[in-house]
Amino acid sequence: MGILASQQLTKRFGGLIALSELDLDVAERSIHSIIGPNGAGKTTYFNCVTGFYRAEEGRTFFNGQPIDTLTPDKITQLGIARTYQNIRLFANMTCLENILVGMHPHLKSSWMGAILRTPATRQDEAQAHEEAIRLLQFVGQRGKGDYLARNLPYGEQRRLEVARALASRPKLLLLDEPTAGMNPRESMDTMAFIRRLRDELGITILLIEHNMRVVMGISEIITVLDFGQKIAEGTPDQVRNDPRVIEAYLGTRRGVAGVGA
Amino acid sequence: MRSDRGSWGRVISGGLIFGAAAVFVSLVGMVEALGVRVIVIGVIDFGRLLLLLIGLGAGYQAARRGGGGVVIALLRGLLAGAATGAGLAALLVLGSEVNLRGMFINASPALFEIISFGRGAAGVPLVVAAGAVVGVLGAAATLLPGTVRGPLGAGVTATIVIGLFQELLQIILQGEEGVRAAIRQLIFVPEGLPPRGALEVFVVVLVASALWRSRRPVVRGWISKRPPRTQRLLRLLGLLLAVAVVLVLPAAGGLFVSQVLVLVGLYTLMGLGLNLEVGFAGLLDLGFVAFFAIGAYTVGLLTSTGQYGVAHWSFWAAVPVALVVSLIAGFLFGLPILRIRGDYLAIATLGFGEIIRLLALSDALRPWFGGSQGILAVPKPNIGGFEFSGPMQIFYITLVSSAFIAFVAARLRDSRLGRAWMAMREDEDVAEAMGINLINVKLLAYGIGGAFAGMGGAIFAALLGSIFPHSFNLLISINVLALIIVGGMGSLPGVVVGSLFLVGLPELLREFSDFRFLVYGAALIIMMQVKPAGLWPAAAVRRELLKEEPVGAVTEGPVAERAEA
Amino acid sequence: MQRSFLQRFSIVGLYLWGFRISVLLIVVWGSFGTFQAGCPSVFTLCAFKSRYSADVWLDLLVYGLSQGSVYALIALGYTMVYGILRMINFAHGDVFMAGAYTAYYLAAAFGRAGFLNRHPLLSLAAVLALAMITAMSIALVLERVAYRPLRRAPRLIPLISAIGASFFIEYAFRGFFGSGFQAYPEWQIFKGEWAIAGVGILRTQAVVIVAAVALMVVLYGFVMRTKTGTAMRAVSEDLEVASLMGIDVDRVIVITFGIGGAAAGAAGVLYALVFKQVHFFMGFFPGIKAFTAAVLGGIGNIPGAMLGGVFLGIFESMGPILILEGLRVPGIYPGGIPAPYQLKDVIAFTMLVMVLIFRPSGILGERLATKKA
Amino acid sequence: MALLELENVHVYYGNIHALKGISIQVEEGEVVAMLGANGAGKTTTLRTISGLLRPREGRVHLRGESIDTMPPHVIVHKGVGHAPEGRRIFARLTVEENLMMGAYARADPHGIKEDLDRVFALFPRLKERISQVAGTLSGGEQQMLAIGRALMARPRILLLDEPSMGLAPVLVEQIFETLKTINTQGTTILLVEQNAYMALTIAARGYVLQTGEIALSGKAAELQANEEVRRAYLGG
Repeated sequence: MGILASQQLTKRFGGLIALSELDLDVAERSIHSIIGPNGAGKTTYFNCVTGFYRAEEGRTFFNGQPIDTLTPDKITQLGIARTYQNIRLFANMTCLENILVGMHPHLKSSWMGAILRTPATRQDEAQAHEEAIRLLQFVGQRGKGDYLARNLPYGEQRRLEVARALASRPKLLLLDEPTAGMNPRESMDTMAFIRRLRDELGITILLIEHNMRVVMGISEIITVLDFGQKIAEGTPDQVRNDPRVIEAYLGTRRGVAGVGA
Repeated sequence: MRSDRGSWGRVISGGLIFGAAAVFVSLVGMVEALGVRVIVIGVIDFGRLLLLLIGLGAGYQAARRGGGGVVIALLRGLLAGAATGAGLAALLVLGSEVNLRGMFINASPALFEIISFGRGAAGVPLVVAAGAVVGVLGAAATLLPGTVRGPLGAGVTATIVIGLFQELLQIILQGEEGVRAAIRQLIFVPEGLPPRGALEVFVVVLVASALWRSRRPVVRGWISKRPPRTQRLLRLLGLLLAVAVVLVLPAAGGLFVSQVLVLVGLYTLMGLGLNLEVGFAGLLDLGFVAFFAIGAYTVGLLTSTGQYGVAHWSFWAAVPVALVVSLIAGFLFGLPILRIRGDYLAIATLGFGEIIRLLALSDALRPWFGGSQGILAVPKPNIGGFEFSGPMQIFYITLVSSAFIAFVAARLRDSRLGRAWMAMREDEDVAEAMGINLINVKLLAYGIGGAFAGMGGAIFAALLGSIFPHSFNLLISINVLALIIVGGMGSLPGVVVGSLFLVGLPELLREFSDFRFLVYGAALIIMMQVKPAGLWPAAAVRRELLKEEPVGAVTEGPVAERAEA
Repeated sequence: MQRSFLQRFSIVGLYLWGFRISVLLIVVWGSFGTFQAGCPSVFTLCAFKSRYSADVWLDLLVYGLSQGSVYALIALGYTMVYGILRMINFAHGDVFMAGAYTAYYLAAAFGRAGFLNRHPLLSLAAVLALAMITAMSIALVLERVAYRPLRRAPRLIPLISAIGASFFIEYAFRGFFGSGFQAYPEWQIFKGEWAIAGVGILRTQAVVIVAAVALMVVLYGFVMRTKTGTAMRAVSEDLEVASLMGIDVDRVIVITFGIGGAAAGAAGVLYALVFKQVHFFMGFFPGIKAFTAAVLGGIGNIPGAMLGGVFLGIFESMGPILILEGLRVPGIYPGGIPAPYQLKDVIAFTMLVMVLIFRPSGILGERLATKKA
Repeated sequence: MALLELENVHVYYGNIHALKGISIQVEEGEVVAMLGANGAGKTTTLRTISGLLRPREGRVHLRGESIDTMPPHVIVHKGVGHAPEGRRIFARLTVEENLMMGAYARADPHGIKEDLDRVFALFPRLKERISQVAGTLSGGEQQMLAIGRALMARPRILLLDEPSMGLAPVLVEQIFETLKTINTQGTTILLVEQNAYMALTIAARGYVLQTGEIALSGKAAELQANEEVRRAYLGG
């Protein structure tokens, strides 16, 4: 079993089955992608892993520990962090504050300590600021600490979101369409950045992505979802040539027109 | 581009709207009632000033819209002013034909006397002409360059303010000799502000303002060139000066001013508490007065020497208990409503607040809380024989506790907890995904916010010496909410500014308390459209306002969209 | 969004259960005590032989119904506006007051002229019409001046504006017409009781119920059956897509405010029929109650608002006696809680809070609570 | 004169430059496809055409008339129908009410009746469910309703945003067949699609968007054969 493992995960919304008996295993220190058409259940899976949704059936383990009954804050504290498809930064907070919020779980200061500004609190805060500034540099936003998040350009918002996720010192990072809205050059930079995360920080990466060039270029393993089911899994080459993937993801012309819905 | 005719039509309809406003303030009784306060003796009173300002506004507005040369602009002002006058003239005609007084209690002969310059229905042409003249003046104001208009406006405003508060200022400047008396005698006569004094004030402020305008960059430049230590020293000096002024205020201003200041202080305390809930943590709370009540009742019950007192403690012993009780009340209050969001939260908290008040008021709990008769004989606080007997003394308790609580709030804001609150305010789901335990953080917001208000309640009990459930109605919660929004959500200085504007100012104009909420309501509506970020926006917002385009301009986009929502 | 963190947190869950159970206990204990008062033994229940006869209960029921139908009419305006704009029109209660207050002058004039009793129904219709028109106009001005410019602002902003508008309307009326109570003229034919199916019912209350029900039927028909009504429902579901259908959203919003205002104006007159006086502050508490009713029924849901209003009215009128009066606690309240009617608002607000906590979607509501929240 | 013409359109979300000078032409009777990754600006383009967004720069012309300052409901009157992404049917209204809302701007009862029949001919399933509350329809039926509803305004041009999203392949086939029929009956179509192959089989021409700019445009067959397109969608 890898760092993250889901077994027979099923999630329904009313009558709609968003995930259907999904088995997924993510190996430690791998870069693993989930692809599939819109509505295939990819983001739903992220929401289940991070505790935002609760699956009706099945289990999910992180480092061997079951996490499907934990609240999102507990799951984050265990070492899973994520970004969002449509960027969800704290818009009216500064970049630095966004990152500091990300550090919340491993800061210790209590509210009493904050009022009295005890030496421990002061030290804690000073270290946090230092680390936050380092993280900003890491994502290439040195000196932007005082900007409100909502005023950053699109690409920088994406990177700030990653920095915020890194601030919780995750072992597993879930990236939801990290290159959406980026041009090829920016996408390439992002790919390199994701590789650095894995190589330098040893973080396992699970990502959802539509940009095939990114997916094929970066992934070690690809899982293909369609209608909440896993229809294929393998290396980029295996997946690329899988006829079921081509059918589901790219669409073909089969002579089925006229068959009733 | 619209046709010329359409544009002139708009000038007239704009003028008529101002005319309607003039009719409104007349019928609602403001013109007559405010007429009691003479601003400049023999020249103008507050009521007439109001009508004058409406006329000026009409002209100003008309001239600002649409281009054209000087003559066209003045003509637009003339037309709009005349239309405004025509509105009042219509009221005049109507009032002389029909007995309006059967319905509108303020449609009195005295009102028509004021409007018609004492001529009755025959004054109609005069009213229209006066409107036109005032309109032209308003239009002329738009044509002046900023360097002239600014000081001119400052001069006029200062004259009005000094005239309006002449009584108060005369009290502050009392005495037979010395500097204060000299200033008083220079400006005022015992009855008020004479034309000569008004002119002096106007000229002095005009000149000072013009000088400041031209010298400001020089002064700023000089300061910025000093070494950092000197700069810090200067800032400290300024701060000390401000503190000194605040400290002598009650002594200088007398009982009435002290009373107003204590009220401002109490509202500041509550504002700081609610600001923590709404401004920091984004938890809308319309039942906030409940914590104020809990603080007051705790102190009342613990210290009262009357029927319902249970312990006869001293004020100082009771205050910490009140803080703890309201903190716990905050937790208990917060627990059931953790899951409720948005507007629903506002209504649920409103319900809670009302329940507390109604219970305190009821005969059912009378054996403990005194029902509608309240708790009497709450002793004044004292330290070693010095008794805080009245507002002039209690002011200092209020001041110290406000400063202390503002300090605590500032520390919390800049702490890990403060960031967690703000994250929750921005996006509750993501905040939780950042590892923040929403339950703890929410309960702390309710608890600490409640404790701040409880502090205010404790002082309130000592101030009045008695507690009545009627003091804790919904209007207080709404006032507090309004003041933090007017001040600027999430901004600590904003709370003080807000309570000065929404509590202090109306209290100073107490004799017009009939119109207090009317003006207040209009101010809230206008404020939300003109300056939704508040008079003193929170630091981060203010930085951005200076640097980037205004908040309103950010309309959509992944993050900006949620900022709006 | 599916929220579940609370269900998983046991202390909070425990607290909520405690809350539920204590409320339930009070209700059971209290009503038991009430029914049991005056009975020969502790173990016999003699519901209608106790201190209150069946007639008393029936009176309370009818009173509750009339009160509730007024709430329901006001609640319509809240629920429709909330459905479309997701904002609490805090000034709606004052629109209600404005209708009643303005119509007072017409009714008083009719009374002086004797028209009131010569043509009672005609005069009532005229008074209602004037109230509806005034209230509608005020609602429209309100929308234009205080709300429309804030359509895109963060949610708190229109709420504050609404609070400001509420003050403004109240104190404008106070300034115009004075701060005293004005006695509403009485229609002779509405005095006394009508015997309906052998039971005496106060005529004013019957008139109120009939008029309110008739108005609600008309409104409901308008919203469900007409093209404009369907457009209103469409806009409340998805404002943006509605505009893609060619619906002029601004116009629909104006119509919504107009209808809500008219209903509130009519409710104002009916309220004045029962309480026989008007006052500039009379809109405040009925306004909040009506909002409670709207939430109770499921906000955004028109039949829900009606149901919620009626439910709240009945609960308020019967609750104090049914639940509180019998709340005998040995040593503290041997004869039950004193003056239970003082606590009728506590019952209403407790109900509001309970609904918000345990069923935020209301009786008939769908999952609107989380939509856009 | 083109039916629809976008001329150097720039759109911003706050500080974010979402469309960086898009120029598109759609001729009367055509099917034109717009392709591109998530976030490339396809939906933004459609929303700009139908008036939900305002361009900060540039023009949108419908039959030569500038429509970029008109509110959405007026643009519908001018003949633009828009079936938005994610269907967004009125879930609490019935199927019939949904369709009638589509025809809201019209006042010709006969024409409306005609179009209702036409929609039912295209989607017989909707006729079966005419008085059912729309929220209870299946995903495919909801998509049919969304398209049918847009058709009820009898638009000159129909903007379709991802009609195949979340639908089973069989249904996708069927929807695309219907789109072809709609087009042959005389409605111009501007189609945003992720399913590039499907889209290019019914489209005459296509535009490929990338980060708010048009990266490629041309005949459908050319695009289909284009190595860039293949790589973008197949990662090949």
